[in-house]
Amino acid sequence: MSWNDQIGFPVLSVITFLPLAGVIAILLFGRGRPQVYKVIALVVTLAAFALSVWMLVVFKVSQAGMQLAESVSWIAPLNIRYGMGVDGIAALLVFLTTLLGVVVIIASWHYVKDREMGFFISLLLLEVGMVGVFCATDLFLFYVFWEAMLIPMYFIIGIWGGPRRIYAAIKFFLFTLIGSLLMLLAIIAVVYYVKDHTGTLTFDIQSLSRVVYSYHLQYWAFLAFFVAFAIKVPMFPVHTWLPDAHVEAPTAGSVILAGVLLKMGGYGMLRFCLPFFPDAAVAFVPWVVGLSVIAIIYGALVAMMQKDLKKLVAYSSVSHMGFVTAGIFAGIALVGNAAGVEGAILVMLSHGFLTGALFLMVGFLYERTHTREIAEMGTLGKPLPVLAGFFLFFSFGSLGLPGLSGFVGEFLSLYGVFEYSRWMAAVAAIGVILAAAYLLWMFQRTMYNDRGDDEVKPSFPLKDLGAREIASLVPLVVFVIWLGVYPRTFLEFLHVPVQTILDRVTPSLSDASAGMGALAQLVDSVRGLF
Amino acid sequence: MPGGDFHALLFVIVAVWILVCGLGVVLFRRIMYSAVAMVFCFLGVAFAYALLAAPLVAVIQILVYVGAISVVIIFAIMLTEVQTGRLELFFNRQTAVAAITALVGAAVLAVVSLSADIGKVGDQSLTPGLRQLSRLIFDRYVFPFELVSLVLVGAMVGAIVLARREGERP
Amino acid sequence: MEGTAYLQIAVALITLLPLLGFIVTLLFGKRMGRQAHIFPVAMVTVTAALSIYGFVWAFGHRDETFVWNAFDWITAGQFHVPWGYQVDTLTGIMLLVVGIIGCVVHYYSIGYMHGDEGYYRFFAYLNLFMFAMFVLILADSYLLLFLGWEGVGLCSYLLIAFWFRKKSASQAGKKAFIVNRIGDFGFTLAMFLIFVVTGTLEFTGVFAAAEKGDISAGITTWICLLLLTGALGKSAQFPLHVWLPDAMEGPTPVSALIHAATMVNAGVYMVARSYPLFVQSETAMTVVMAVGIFTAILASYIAITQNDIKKVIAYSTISSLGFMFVALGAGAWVAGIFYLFAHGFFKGLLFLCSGSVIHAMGGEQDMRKMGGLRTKIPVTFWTMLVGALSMVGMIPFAGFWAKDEIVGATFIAGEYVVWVVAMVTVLLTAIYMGRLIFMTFWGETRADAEVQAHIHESPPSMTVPLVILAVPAALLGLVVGLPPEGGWIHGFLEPVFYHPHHAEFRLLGEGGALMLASLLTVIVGLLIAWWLYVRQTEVPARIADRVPWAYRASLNKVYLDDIYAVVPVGATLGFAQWLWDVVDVKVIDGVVNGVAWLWGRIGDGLRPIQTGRVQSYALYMFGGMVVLVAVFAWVWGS
Amino acid sequence: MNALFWWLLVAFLLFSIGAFGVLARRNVILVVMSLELMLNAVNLALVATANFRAGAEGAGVLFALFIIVIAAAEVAIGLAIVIANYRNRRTVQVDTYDELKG
Repeated sequence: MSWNDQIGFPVLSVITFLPLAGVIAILLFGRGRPQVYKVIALVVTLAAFALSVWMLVVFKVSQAGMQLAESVSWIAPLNIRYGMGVDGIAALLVFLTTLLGVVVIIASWHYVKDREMGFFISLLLLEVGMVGVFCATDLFLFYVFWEAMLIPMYFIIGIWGGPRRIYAAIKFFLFTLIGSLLMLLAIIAVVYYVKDHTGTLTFDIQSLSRVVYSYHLQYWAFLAFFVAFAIKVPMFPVHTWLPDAHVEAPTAGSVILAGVLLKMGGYGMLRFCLPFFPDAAVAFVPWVVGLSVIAIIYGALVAMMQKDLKKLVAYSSVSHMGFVTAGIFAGIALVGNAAGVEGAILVMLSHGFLTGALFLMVGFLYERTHTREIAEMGTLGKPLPVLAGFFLFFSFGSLGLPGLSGFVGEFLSLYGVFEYSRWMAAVAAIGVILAAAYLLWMFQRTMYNDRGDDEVKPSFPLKDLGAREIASLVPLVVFVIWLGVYPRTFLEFLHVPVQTILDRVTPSLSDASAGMGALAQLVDSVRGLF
Repeated sequence: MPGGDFHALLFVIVAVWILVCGLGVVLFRRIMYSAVAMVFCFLGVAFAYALLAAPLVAVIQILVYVGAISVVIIFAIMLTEVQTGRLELFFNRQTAVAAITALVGAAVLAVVSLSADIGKVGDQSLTPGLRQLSRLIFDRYVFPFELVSLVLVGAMVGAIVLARREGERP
Repeated sequence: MEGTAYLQIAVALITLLPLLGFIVTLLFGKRMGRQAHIFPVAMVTVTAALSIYGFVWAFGHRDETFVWNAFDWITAGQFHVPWGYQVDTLTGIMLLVVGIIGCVVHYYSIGYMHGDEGYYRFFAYLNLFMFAMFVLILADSYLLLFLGWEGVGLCSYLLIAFWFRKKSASQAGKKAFIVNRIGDFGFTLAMFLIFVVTGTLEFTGVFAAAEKGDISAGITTWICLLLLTGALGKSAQFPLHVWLPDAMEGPTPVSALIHAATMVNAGVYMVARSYPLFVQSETAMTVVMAVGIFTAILASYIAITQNDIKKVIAYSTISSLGFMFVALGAGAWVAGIFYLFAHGFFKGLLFLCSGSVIHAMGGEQDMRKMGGLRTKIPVTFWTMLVGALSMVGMIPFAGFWAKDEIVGATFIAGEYVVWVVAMVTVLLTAIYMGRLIFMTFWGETRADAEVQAHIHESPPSMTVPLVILAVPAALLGLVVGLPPEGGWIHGFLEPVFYHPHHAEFRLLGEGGALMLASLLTVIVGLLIAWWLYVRQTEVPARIADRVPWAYRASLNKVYLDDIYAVVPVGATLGFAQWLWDVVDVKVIDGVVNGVAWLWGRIGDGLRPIQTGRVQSYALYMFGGMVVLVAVFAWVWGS
Repeated sequence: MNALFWWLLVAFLLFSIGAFGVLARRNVILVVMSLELMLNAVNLALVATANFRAGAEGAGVLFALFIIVIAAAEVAIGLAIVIANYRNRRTVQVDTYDELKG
């Protein structure tokens, strides 16, 4: 047994399982007492958030490798360990998760009417799974958390969702499961490859990522991992689960889905696809960046055409997450192009804040108007000035206004793409124009007037944002500005881990066959399976 | 054929006996005939145990199978209807497939047991004596033994619960 | 740097105070009600004083460049950009323009926006604008400049769509931002390219690299053209000028501050700032000049038939900005900035005057319903006359000196075609500005009786700013621009544009002749306007009848809005609709649901196997077991 | 071709006969009886192997004993189910029990 030596206290496990303790407390004391279980949920998530902030404080940004590590033998015969630990990337994502955890608890205080306690329990369980995914340093443990997190999300969509919730929930579940299945296959293959070649059976991600895998294994295993994460991101053309899931999910579900779950795709690519299979990753760069650029433009164009506010934001996520994958893979395509990778991670963070916030706004609007149809809104800026103000703020953050969080990440990741391919960057930059177009058009059609007559009279009673709702938005506002004006706080966490990844990939740059060669290698690799 | 001619002859007799009776069980139309064939089959197996130098098992075979199980089965037959009629009433539609599968199964097992390396095989009997068996049961296998007794108790309770009529007091 | 501590504090405060004003007003403005303007106006007044201090510093240290990196902004891998400020003489001029006009417009707005329900919101936005504009001009790197650049775009959006309950206003705001975004696309790529080749985005580093010749000619041209794309958007040059006329939907102080005096100059400022890059690319300079002159004549042509008083001034702004680009393209950098300087005052003045006119007319903007206002609103009339004369380039007003240098520069540079077009533009400018003045202030009042009864001069909070602005609009040229080609401003800006364009001005020579020609053109134009709109008022209609196509093309802004609605906008929307309807719903989701359907069918096909009879399941099990045993025996068997 | 093989062959054949009965007969009691044949076949194989193979230390015989005990329990439960079911349906035909049909 070895708790981490940094602070002598298993802070990561505590952050991860605090919500679980909250669930137990709710089951013990909260039955039939809404105030009690809501307060428990709030306290628990706040505590987890406070701990994650503390974790960032004690984190040593200049130190490589996993920090605050814990490792306990778990399934001894297979040498599976309960291993927790974070590097800078994971630390930031844990922070994002716990922050959004608090936000959604506050935001859904009065949201659900039916089986409310179950809803809060699901939210807490979801947080356990999400934090666990980011903290796990054991591949098996990672997989367990990865799958465990699906279940509460499935329930959140399937029980508390909209009219087509069952379709959406199953679609979400199946898409993710197909990815997980491929990933499981690849995990087994990787572990057994290592066992065969080094004689040690281990699931430790750090040790596995130092092994040099054969080309044959790399190509198909890379693809298996990549597909799993690409579905999560989601990349074009496996994105169609996302809009359905978002539209049907309750507000809190959408916030978590967009804010955290999508990030797991990017995180997984950084943690597995690149360090495990550097040759394959480098070889697939043109394909991945190409698809990402398509996703940026495609997502933006399709978002423009949406009539449902939530679908619009969902497709905007497809567009924004395109910057993540483009930045990551363009970043590894050249020596010393860390800006792309770091930018991609910043996009993940900023997208978590911004899109989370946008979904909250849509939820608040829905609570007032009982519709998400854009056509049924208009001139809502008049009766709802505060809501409109926040909406405007987050919209501009999302379209990449410099000084707010969206800009820094997108600029850096675009810059990374530019170093890799100027034409692709030029095409991707069109996405930034389109982002302005669809977001401002959306804003005009909801908050401003686009009908021609003087004022659209809303047929529903409207009450501007209350203190609780503002409280759920203010932390996001703070971090959006912080990330935009002083991104250094966050970037500092990224330099070392990103460099570690790049150092791992760099040797592959010379001897990989990119482009069409990658496909040939892949075919070869799959054939090698049989 | 090891073990001398006497054994070989006995083996053939016992083998034929067991198989013929077994066939009788599955082929007779009258279920009572099947039951009788089954009793004889069990007896044949008991002889086989005796030949294999496992007298304890042979005794218990006769006690449990011939003495207890057969009786229970015959009771069950008598409690339910006795059928007569055409062949289709006795054999279902997958009979042919079942027969082929069963034969193939036997063939596969035979081939496997022929080709498999099952360790050192001696001609002489290696079956342990009663004393040794007792030691095994009450020493190394005492836990499974106790478990089995638990299962038996459970089965008895279960059988009573299942077989009693609704509202009947046990 | 010794002795720059005060400047450092001043620069920090110049950007922070308006930001503070914005935040405070946004949070508490609603509660302050009618008093909401006090805090933001106070902030801007202090800021204006500080920016004058900044100018004075530059005045005293014209050979120095003050650079202050406040903190590391972005450091990611190889990419590094600080948050840094820079002050030199060019910045000094800009500080003066933005500080003074911003301050004046704030005071003017107190009266103009009186009684508006978004009173506090208006001042908050104006403060935010001041913040962004100051960041833009003080930035020491392209990226920080871009932050201010987009920031002013945001404020422009907010202020154009200030009356968002009007569809036209919300539409115009959106249009302005998106069109600007198209320009920013170029700007972003230019920054990438600059960083790739020089490894920095700070002006000093980039320009040093450019001076040393580290950037190849082809790349320089690309960088310049991409930067120019950005400038075209912000400074409303063809083909991205279409947002500016629509931007007149905003309140008039906004038009004066943002869409005449400051923000629209940002493009010119940026090109001038990038002077070391542009001088190295002949192609880029030619394109700058071509775009400028084309925009100038196009806008003048459109302005001639517009009836909305603000639209006329808006087109005149586009035309003026075109002149600035001509100056930059012709290498007359100082003349361009000089014109920017003067233009800020007289165009701001014109807009504020038009606001005063509109105020007096009870919100009416159509010049066909005005007339005869000369005596009714005398202060507005006289100040507007000063502004208009400055605009058309009448001696000795500020506009004359600046514009004359530009027109002369084209001739001296040997661009005779450009010079001819510029002269035509000058003529047209004189005609339409004359038309504006005559239609508004001369003749009989054409307004409704009810409106007429209420015509009144604006309150002092509005007229005093007019008078204040009228002074530089009239005298600036005499102070800084005399003698031509050798005025104070040339000496002041020379350290920035260190390849000075040395044109010797001789009154009795080429320079004098050109000056006389342009002056005559102006006078002729004004006389034509007087003849058409005061004496023979039926003639314009006759001309329109004679050449209906020319008239209608001008009235409809050369149909550009209609073309844009079809080609980029319509095509994009159509394509997007196709992507959504066909690709996303039918193809991609179709495949997904198709796979699901297929499995459903397979399941249906396999249903008969599930007979529900135990024995069939047992048979599958047994058969499966046999097969497995056989397979294992075969695989692992000897 | 040693003695063990022949004994095993008998066991396999008996097993197949039992399997055939389980798979093909319609009377549920006969199915139970056939199951008993299969169990006997297994026992036979176990005892035979224990007899001839070295190193088993009597485990085979012991397992046979355990199986006999379990078989007794199984028959008791199985027939109880059969009787209970017969009371409800008045039939012992296995293929009428098809509620699980998909």
